Formats: sequence, structure tokens, C-alpha cells
Amino acid sequence: MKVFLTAIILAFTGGALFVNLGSIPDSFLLSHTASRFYREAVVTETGALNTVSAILYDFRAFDSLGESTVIFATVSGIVLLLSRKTLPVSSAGLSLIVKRTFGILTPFVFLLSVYIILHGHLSPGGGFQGGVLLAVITIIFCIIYGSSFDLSRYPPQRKTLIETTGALLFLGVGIIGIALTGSFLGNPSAWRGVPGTLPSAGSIVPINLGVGLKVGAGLAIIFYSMIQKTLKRQ
Amino acid sequence: MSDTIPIIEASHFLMGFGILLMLLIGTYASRYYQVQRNLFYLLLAFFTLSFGVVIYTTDWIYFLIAWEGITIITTAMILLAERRLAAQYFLIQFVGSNILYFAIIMALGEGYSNIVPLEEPWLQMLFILGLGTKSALLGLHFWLPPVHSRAHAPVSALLSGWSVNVGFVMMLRLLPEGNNILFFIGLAMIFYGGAMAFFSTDYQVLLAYSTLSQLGYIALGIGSGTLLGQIGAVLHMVVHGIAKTTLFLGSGLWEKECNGRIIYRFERAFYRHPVNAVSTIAGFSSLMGMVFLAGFHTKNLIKHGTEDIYATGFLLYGATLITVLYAMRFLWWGILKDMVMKSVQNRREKITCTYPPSVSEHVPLIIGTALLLAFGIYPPLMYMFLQLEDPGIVILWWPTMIENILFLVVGIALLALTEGLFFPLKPVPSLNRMLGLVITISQKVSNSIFQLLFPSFQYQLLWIPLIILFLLLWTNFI
Amino acid sequence: MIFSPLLLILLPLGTAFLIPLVDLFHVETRRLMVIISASFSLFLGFAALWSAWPELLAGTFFHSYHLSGWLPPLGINLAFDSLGLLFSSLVTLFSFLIIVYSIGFIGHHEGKYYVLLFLFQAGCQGIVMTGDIFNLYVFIELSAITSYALIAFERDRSSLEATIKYMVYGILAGVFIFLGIIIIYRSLGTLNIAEIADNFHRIPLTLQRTSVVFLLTGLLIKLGVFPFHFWMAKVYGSAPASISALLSGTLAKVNIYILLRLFWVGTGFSVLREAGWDRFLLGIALLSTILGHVLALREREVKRMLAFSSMGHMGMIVAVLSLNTPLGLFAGLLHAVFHALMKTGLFLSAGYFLRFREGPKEKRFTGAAYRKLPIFIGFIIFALSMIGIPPLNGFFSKWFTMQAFLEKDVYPAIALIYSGNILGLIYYLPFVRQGMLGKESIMKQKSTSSPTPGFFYQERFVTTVVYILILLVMSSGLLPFVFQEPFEVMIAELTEPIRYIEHVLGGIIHE
Amino acid sequence: MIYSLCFVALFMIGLYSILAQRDLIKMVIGLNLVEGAVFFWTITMVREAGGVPIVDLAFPELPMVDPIPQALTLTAIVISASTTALLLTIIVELNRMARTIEIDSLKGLRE
Repeated sequence: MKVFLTAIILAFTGGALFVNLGSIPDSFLLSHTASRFYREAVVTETGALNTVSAILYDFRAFDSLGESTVIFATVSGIVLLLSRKTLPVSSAGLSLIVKRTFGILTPFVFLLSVYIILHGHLSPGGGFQGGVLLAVITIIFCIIYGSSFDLSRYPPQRKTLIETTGALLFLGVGIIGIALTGSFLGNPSAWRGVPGTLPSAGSIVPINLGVGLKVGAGLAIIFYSMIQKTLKRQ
Repeated sequence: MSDTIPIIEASHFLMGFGILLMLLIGTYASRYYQVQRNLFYLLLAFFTLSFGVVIYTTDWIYFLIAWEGITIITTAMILLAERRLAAQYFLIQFVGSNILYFAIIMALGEGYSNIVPLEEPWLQMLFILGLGTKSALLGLHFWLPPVHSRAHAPVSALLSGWSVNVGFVMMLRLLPEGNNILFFIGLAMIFYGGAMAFFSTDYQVLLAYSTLSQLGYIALGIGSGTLLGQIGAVLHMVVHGIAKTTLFLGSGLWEKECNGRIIYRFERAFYRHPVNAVSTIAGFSSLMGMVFLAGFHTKNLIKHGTEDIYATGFLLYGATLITVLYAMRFLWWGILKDMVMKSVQNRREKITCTYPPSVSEHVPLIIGTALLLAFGIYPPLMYMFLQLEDPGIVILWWPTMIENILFLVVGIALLALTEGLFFPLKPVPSLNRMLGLVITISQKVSNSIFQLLFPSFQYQLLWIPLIILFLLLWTNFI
Repeated sequence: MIFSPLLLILLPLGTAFLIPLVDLFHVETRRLMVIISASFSLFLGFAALWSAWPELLAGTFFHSYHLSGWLPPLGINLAFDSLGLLFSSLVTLFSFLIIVYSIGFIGHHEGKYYVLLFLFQAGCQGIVMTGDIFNLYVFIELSAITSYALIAFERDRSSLEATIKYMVYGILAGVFIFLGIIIIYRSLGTLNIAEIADNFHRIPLTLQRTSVVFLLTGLLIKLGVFPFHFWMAKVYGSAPASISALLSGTLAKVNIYILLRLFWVGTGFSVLREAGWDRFLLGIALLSTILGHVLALREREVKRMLAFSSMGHMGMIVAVLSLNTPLGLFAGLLHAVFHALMKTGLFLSAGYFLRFREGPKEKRFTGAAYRKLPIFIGFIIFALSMIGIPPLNGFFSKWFTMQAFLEKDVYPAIALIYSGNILGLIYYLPFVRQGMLGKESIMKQKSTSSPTPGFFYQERFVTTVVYILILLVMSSGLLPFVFQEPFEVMIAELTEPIRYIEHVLGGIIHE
Repeated sequence: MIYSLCFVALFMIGLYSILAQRDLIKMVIGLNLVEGAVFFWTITMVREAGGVPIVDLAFPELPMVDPIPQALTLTAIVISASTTALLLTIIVELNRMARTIEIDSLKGLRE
């Protein structure tokens, strides 16, 4: 009965929504949109090639600040929820072969994430994507080598430190922007460099770095907190 | 002669006597409240301030502030005696003031930006309803006996002697033309209150119903819309205030002396507290309208003002008879019985007074009695205070005296024939049952609505697509 | 100019980022930092109000800030107008009070708690100031996520269930708001509120309404108006009292701000009116008023009762705003401010008794008067203000609300306000009575002392905050006319969104 | 058109999963479906001839898709992931206490 009722209501809602969405105009009703400007002037205005990165860390950098703050808040919330005084730690890992293999692979994972973070303004990728890869390292540590290994190599305090550093780096770049360009998160033209090269695109690179550190450490903390719970029985 | 009395003059008069009554109550309370004395004085001071504002202001908001101030202060005073009673009293008064609040908003909507006489009958009715809760109009009076029977004597004196008048002052200002409904309510109140007082066995309940009956005269005077009626109402407010304050303050002494307020148990009351007994007799005599006491004059004014309207003049004789009957009944049981029935030897027995009144308790009683006498013997004194020309009504005292004697004879005869009109004891009236019912019903309704509205979590969530569907269909079809 | 609106966001944000870092090294320093930062942001808020006051009265107050240096249609801008100033001051004030209150109130996991609290403050300030609709969404989510975590702070079963319930509603609300924004973007190609306001009428009518449906549904869920009110009692009842106060006092008011900003300025109220949705809004808001008051009658737990009462009052605010008359807007804004003061006070004073007593939740209010009389009297004063006793502030907002309804001849609403008053009294009375039950000596034994000794953990912080709120409630009741002039300016801004558009777009209206 | 259809279908399937499934985890999946549907619809906003939103310095005139929806979606995805993580954490905690994640057996959700 309930299922049937729900299905009927949802079907009608979907139909009505679909009918209404049919009248979406084919092109923007405004002719001089921000999107057009971004496409035309991204290289000259920011020095970045990756337009999405340019939008995320320059044109709409404040959104990204809010977004990384959301991650920060989530991490704080999860740590708050899962914190107990005695954290059970497991030292059980997978077999030796897996451990050796990942011993070789892990540095490359790290390298890849650093590459993605630092080339955020040139190629697809950026702070978030690279950060997620950074967090993978913790996952590898915890699963392959046991969480006690992760605890000793990469203790939660250090993760917190890295995360906070990333956040403050973002904020710091914003404040430097005030000093250099007069507006928060401004992209100082002095840092632009030659478009297409690694040290270019002004403040996008440090912001990418900050976000990468923050997201990496944040997700690592989330994973670490959660796995502590599930491994409790061992 | 203008149709209405200038309210400003009456304001000074009322204010002056209000302050006087507060001083009397304050003097009395200095012994009654030993622990919370300062608190009580603070409340009294605020009360004085509030009714001053009610009497003088022309602004609705200030009026409402003062009005609620009176509610809160009287609640706090009742709180000194009993918590539950205070809550009940506050609830009832709050409902009343919300009606008033509504009436004011409506008046504002009709364009009355200040407190001025109202034209629309429905608006007048709303105001009578709103003001009636505090002034204990018939139908809204149900809080009066329970509250008086439990609250402390000074608080009862304040409520019954003065707080109830505040609403009538407002009615006087809003309805200078009178109001028929108020008139009839007043008439009904006189008889209803009198009858209930007649059957009461608890002294303070009796006083409460007597208040109801006397307020009927005030309502009558205001409702008639005649000048004499209004002057009579204003004067009666004060005279009744003084009399009731004296009686209630006295009742506090009786209560402590006689260990209770059952009127059959006042033994040798006269010999124990002679001053109190005299003031009680004077107070009741004033209520009865005996000559040479103030009540005589004010009741006559009201009678003169209203007797032409319907057969009121005739009815008021009956009203006086009822007043005489309940007053005589109490006086007989409370005071006179011992004086008449006991032998001389018995009378001379050593009187042991368990609660000797102090000077501070005697002074208000004496002043009250003196005022009643003074106004009764020399009525122009009242007009002097009212700063009004004597309306020139010559009220001869001797026909009234004959009437009085007639009534007294009837009363005494009735008492003698029925051996003092003994009625079995009644339980003290209480609001618990009614308000308990209100709360139980409200909780039940609330509970059933909750059960209805809060089905399982997912049914709750189902509202979201439902509302979206509703709005989307609306976009397409409307 | 002593301040920049940006600082009001960045200061709590920076503090939140720094707290974990400082926490690693020295705990006492963090406590000091919390207080200093909270005070400084209060100072900033005051400075903003102080310096803006003359401009506010003159009606010329407007501050915009172009982030990253890009002009409005290209980048994100902060548009700080007088309406924003009002709500920003509210956020600043209540965040400060609750941070100070929490010092004596929260006994464990303080580091994360303050991080979340500061982030919440930053999120609310961001909502109030931003001039970009997507940025608005981001900040809505920021404040929502922090509030999720804060509600679950107690980590008992009840609060976890409450959080799940709230999160499901909150996430759906977020998605709907996002969808509404995307529909607008997909039609117009802009995210700037001023530009949207300028061009919203160009969107095909069905699409206008579709986007409004989703934005409105999302916001109504957040506001807890009638068919979406189910989360309120559970959440407010299970969260720590300080957080309930924050949600009911601040977040709900910020949501009112979003409602005003989106539908009065962003889309223009005519969209709602022409579709007849202002009547719909009025209807469900009034329904929610009466339901809130009626449902509160059954509650025996003080915070749940307050939650339902809150639902009733929020409904009333939405109802009176939806009249869209100057008087209605005035009454709505006034009641929003006053209700924030009263409800925060109620939650905080009730929280004091709940925190410092032992026993089951329903019993903890018993004998409260003997635990600390002034706080209990404060509770009574707030309750009296809620039911509209004249010299207190609740009376005045209801007074104007009623006049606004009368002006539009919405008589049922007037009846609802009165019944709300009387029902309010009926549901507050049992708690007052319960608080006065029992004997003094017994009650003193049952009470627990402050959680841990130390300067920063004294009950005094808690009580001081309640006293401040009592003072505010009483004084704002005595001085309601202070609000008159600035509110008129705000109302003018709301009724003529063209001024906002001109301010943001610098006088040049595109195309 | 087809994108809108997909979007609506996904959206409604997600809502169905929230409204009809009795498991909290499935409810989370439903929430993610709803969010995912909106994100999907956002990034399918192809107005002009497509192309990656990355400037090729060698061919600066190449057409480029509107980059803003991508940026918005990226932001929104992160937010959505954060909320999901928090929600899952809370469900884990609740499961630890109540030993169930059936919506019907969690009476507290109703109140």
C-alpha cells in the first residue's frame, strides 16, 4: 500500500517535473554571461589553462573556500562523533606479497597525487582530486599494513596538523591577495608567469596545494576514524 | 447639565482614594507579612502605579501595559498564598486580557487611536467582555469566590476593594452613554451575588459574593448612562472599596482569632476584637445602605439615576432586602448572637484573646469606619473630593430610615423565625476541577493530533513529493 | 570605514581553522583564544552597526566587496545591505552569547565543539552577506553540516536519531535549493542575485515557477513550516540546549533572511503573487502556527515543548511576511528579532536547569526554582514575553503582526494569535509549576556542581548570558521604536529590489 | 531532452528509495541518487559544440563547453560527499547503540 502510494505520487511528480523542464531555453537568455567571459579570457586573465580550475580557485575561489570549510567541518564532526578515549588499534594486515607490492606502489600513488595537485591549473585535476589520492595512502596503510602502522607512520595529530596547514594556506593566500591586489583571494598578476608552464597562474597553484593537503588529510582522518570503529573486535 | 461626568475630575478622586486604600492595606500588612514585607510593599507600589496609569492614560498601549501589570502584580500577591491558585487566576485573567487586547486591535482598526468613547455596539460588547474578567461581571465572576477564599486577607482586600474597580473605570471612560447589556448584567449581578452570599457559610466567600452584588450596582450605574447613575457609580466604587477593604482586613483578624472562617464558629467575637466588630458592623451597614453611612448615599444616587428605566426602582427594593438579609445573617451568627443569647455572667467571663490585634492592624479599620461615617453624615464631603457641584438631589434621610427599619424588622423577623437561617456547611469553591478539565482535554486533543500527524518517518517524508507535486501541478494548470 | 564585511566571515573561519592547531599544543590557550575571538567578532559586529547607523537611517547603507577582484557578474561578490546588517548583527550577537554560554555549559570535546560553532557562525555570516546564489548554497550547506554535527554532540541514541532525521530533511532541502539554482542558471546563465533579480521575468513562466517550487520547498523544509515540521521537536529536544537555542534563535532567522532575499529580491515577489502562492504560503504558515501551539500542549519535556512553540512562531513570521505589505514585513522582521531573543533565552535558561541537574530528562525541571531563582524568574519572564505580556518585547511584535493581519482582513490569523497566546500560557504553566515544586533542602542536594573546577568552567558564564538576555528582552520591549526607522529602510529595500540591483551592478543594468 | 528524462527518472528513483526502503543505508543510497541526478543534469548542460574546458595553447580557438556547471558540480559533489560521510558515520554509531538500521524498528525517528 505504502509502496504503491509512494510510487504513484512519485510518478506524477516526475511527469510534472519533466513537462515543466521541457521549456528550458536552448541558450542562455543573457548574452554577456560570465561563462562566455571565462572561456574567452581565462588565459589572459588568470594564466591558467584549466578553465574549471580557474573558476574554482580564481573567479569563484570563495566557493572553494566554503567547500573546503565544509570538509573541515565534516572532519571535525566525524572525529567528534567517533572519538573515544581508547582507540583500538589493529596490527593485522594482508599477506607479505601484498605488503611488498604496495611498498613499491605507494610512493607512486603519492607522486601521482602530487602531480595532480600541482598541475591543477594545466590539466584536468586539481586540489580535490589530488587530495583524494593522497587520502588513498592512508587507506592502503590501514588495509594492507594494519591500522597500527598507519598510527605510527602517520599519526592523527600529524594529519590534523596537515589539514589545518592546508586550510590556513588557503586563507593565507587569500589574505596575501588583499595585500597584493586589494581584494581577498585576488590573483596577483606578478605571480602569473608564462601560461602553460608549471609555475604560472598566480595564486591558483598555492590554493591547489592548500586544498590538496586539506582534502587529503581530511579524508584520511575520516577513513581512519571510521576504520577504528569497525576494527574494534580484533 | 452635561450628560457625562468629566472623567478627569473623577480620576483624581479615584486616584486619591486608591492611594489611601493602598496605604491602609500597607499598614495592615506590616504585621501580616513578616517575611515578605518588602516584596509586598514593592508590589503594592507597582499596583498603585499601574492603576494610576489605567485611570489617566489615553494611549491604548500604556493602558494595556498597566492592565497586564495589574494582572501580574495581583498574581504575584496570590502567589504568596498558593501557587496553583495563582496559576489559575493568571490563566483566567490572561484570557480576559486577550479579549481586551483583541478589542483594542479592533478599536484601532475602526480608527480609535486614543481612548475615547466608543460608538459601535459590538465594540462596546467586546470591551465589556474583556474588562469584565477583571471586574468580575456576571458570567466571568467565577474566579472571585475561590480566589478570595484562599488568598491572604490583604490581597483579598486589594482585589475586592480596588482591583475590580479598574475595569469599571475603563468602562466609564469608554461607555459614557451607557450600555443596556451592562445595565442588565448589573441588575442580575445584584440579585445573583446577594443570593449566593445569603447561602454562604464561609465568611470570605460570603464577602466575595457580596462584592459581586455590590459591583452590580456599579455596573448598573454605568450601564444606565445617566449622570446620577455615573456619579453614583464613581462614588460607590470608592465607598464600596473602603467598606470592602475594611471588611476583608477585618476578616483576616477573625480568621486568625477564630481559627477559620466558618461563620457559625465566631464565638464571642465582639468581646475578643471589639474594634474589628464595630468596623465590621459599620461596613455591612454601609453595604446595606443604612442611613448615616456612606453606602446609603451612593446607593440612593444610583437608584435615582436608574429608577426610571424599566422597573428598576422597584427591583432595587428587593435588592436592598437581599443585602440586608445576608448582612444580617452574618452579623447574627458572627457577632450579635453571643451578645444577645449569652447570659450576663457568661458575658463577663474572662476573655482570652488568642490573637490580639496590633495598632497597625487597628488603624486601617478605624480609618475605614471613620470615612464611611463621615461620608454618610456629611455627603457633600464626597462631592468636595470629587470636585463636582452637588447635583442638587435632595435625598431625605428619614424616608430611607423608615425603609431601613422596615427591612431590618423583616430581616430580624426572618432570622428569629428560622433560628438564624442555619445552612449546612458547603465546600470551599475551587477552580481546580474546571481548569483540570481544560488541561486534560487540551492534552488529549494535542495527543490525538500528534498521533494523527506523526505517522512513521517515511510517511512524514512523503509530504515532500506531495507538496512538490501539488505546486508543480499548480504551475501547469493555474 | 572601520570594518570590512569580509572580516565578519573570515574571523570565525580563521579561528575555526586555528583551534585544532592550538589544541595540539596547549589547551588553555585554545580556551583563551575562543573567548578573545568571540569578543573580537562581537566588537566587529558592533563596529559595523555603529559605523553604519547614520547611513542606515539615511537609507544609503550598502557595502559590496568583490572577491578575487572580479566585478559582480564574473566573480562572487558580497552585498551587504541593511537587511543583511540586521541579520548579521543577530548572528554576531547570538553566536557570541552562545559561545560564552558554552564555556560553562559544555564539559567535554570542547575543541571540536568550538570549531563547529565558529564554522557555523561563519556559515551564517556568509549566507547573510553573499550576493551570489551558488555561494549562498555553499554557505547554507556549511551551516547545515555544522549543525548536523552539533546536534549529534551528545552521542546518545536519541540525538543520533534526531540527527539522521534532520539530515535526511536537510540534504533533501539542499538538493532542492541546488536544483532551483541550477534551473535558474540554466535559463539565464548567471548566478548573481542582482542579475537574476533584474532578468528573472525573462525566463519562461513555467520555468520560473518550477525553480521557485524547488527553492521554496527547500526553504520551507529548513524553516520547518507545516508539512515539513516533523524534524523540529526531535532535533530541538535532543540537541544540547545551547545548540537548540542556536538553531531556533539564529539558524531559523537566517532562513527567514534567505526567504526574504530569494523571493523578495531574487525572484521578485510578483512571481509568488501571480501564481497565488502567497496565499498558499499564508495558509500553510497559519496551519503550522496553530499546530505548533496545539502540539506543544502534550509535551512534558521542556525542549520539545519549546520546539513546538518555535514552530508556531516561525509559522507566524512566515505568514505575516507573506502578506507582503510594509506593515507585514515590519511585523515579521520585528518578530523575527524578538523571537530570537526570547527563544534563545528560554532555551538557555531551561538548559541551565537541565545541565546542572541529575535524573531523567523529564524530571530535571522539577524544583528548578530552588536551584537558582534568578534564572527561573528569567525563564518566567521569557515565557511571559512569548505569550505577549505588554511591557516585554513579545507583545509589541504581536501587536504589529495583528495590525498587519487586520489591514489585510485575515481574521483567522488574528484569532490564531490569540489562541496561540492562551495555548502558550497553558503549555508554559505546567513547567513553571513544576519548577516551583518541592522543598528547598531536597532540591539543593540533588543539584550537581559545575562540571570541572577552573576559571573557564564556571556556572557564572552560563548565568551571565541568561541575565544579558533578560536585560535585552526587557529593554527591547521598552524601546521598540528604535527599530522603526532602520526597519523602514529595510522594508523599502525589500519592496523595491531595483535599489539592490543598482547597488550591486553599479548603476549599470545590463541589456 | 533525453538528459532531462534521465534526470527525472534518476531523481524519482532516488526519492522512491528514500520513501519506500526500510533500510537506513538504502535511504542514504537514495539520497545520493537524488543528488547524483541533479549533478548529472547540471553537467549535461551542453549549449554549444562541446570540448573539454581546458585551453589548448596550440589551438586557442577550439570550442569549449560551459565550464561553470562543472565547477559548480565539483563543489556540490564535495559537499554531498561530506554530508554522506557524516550521515554514514551517524548511522554506524546508531547501529552500534541500537543494533539495528531498520527504519521501522527505530521508534525515535518517528517523534
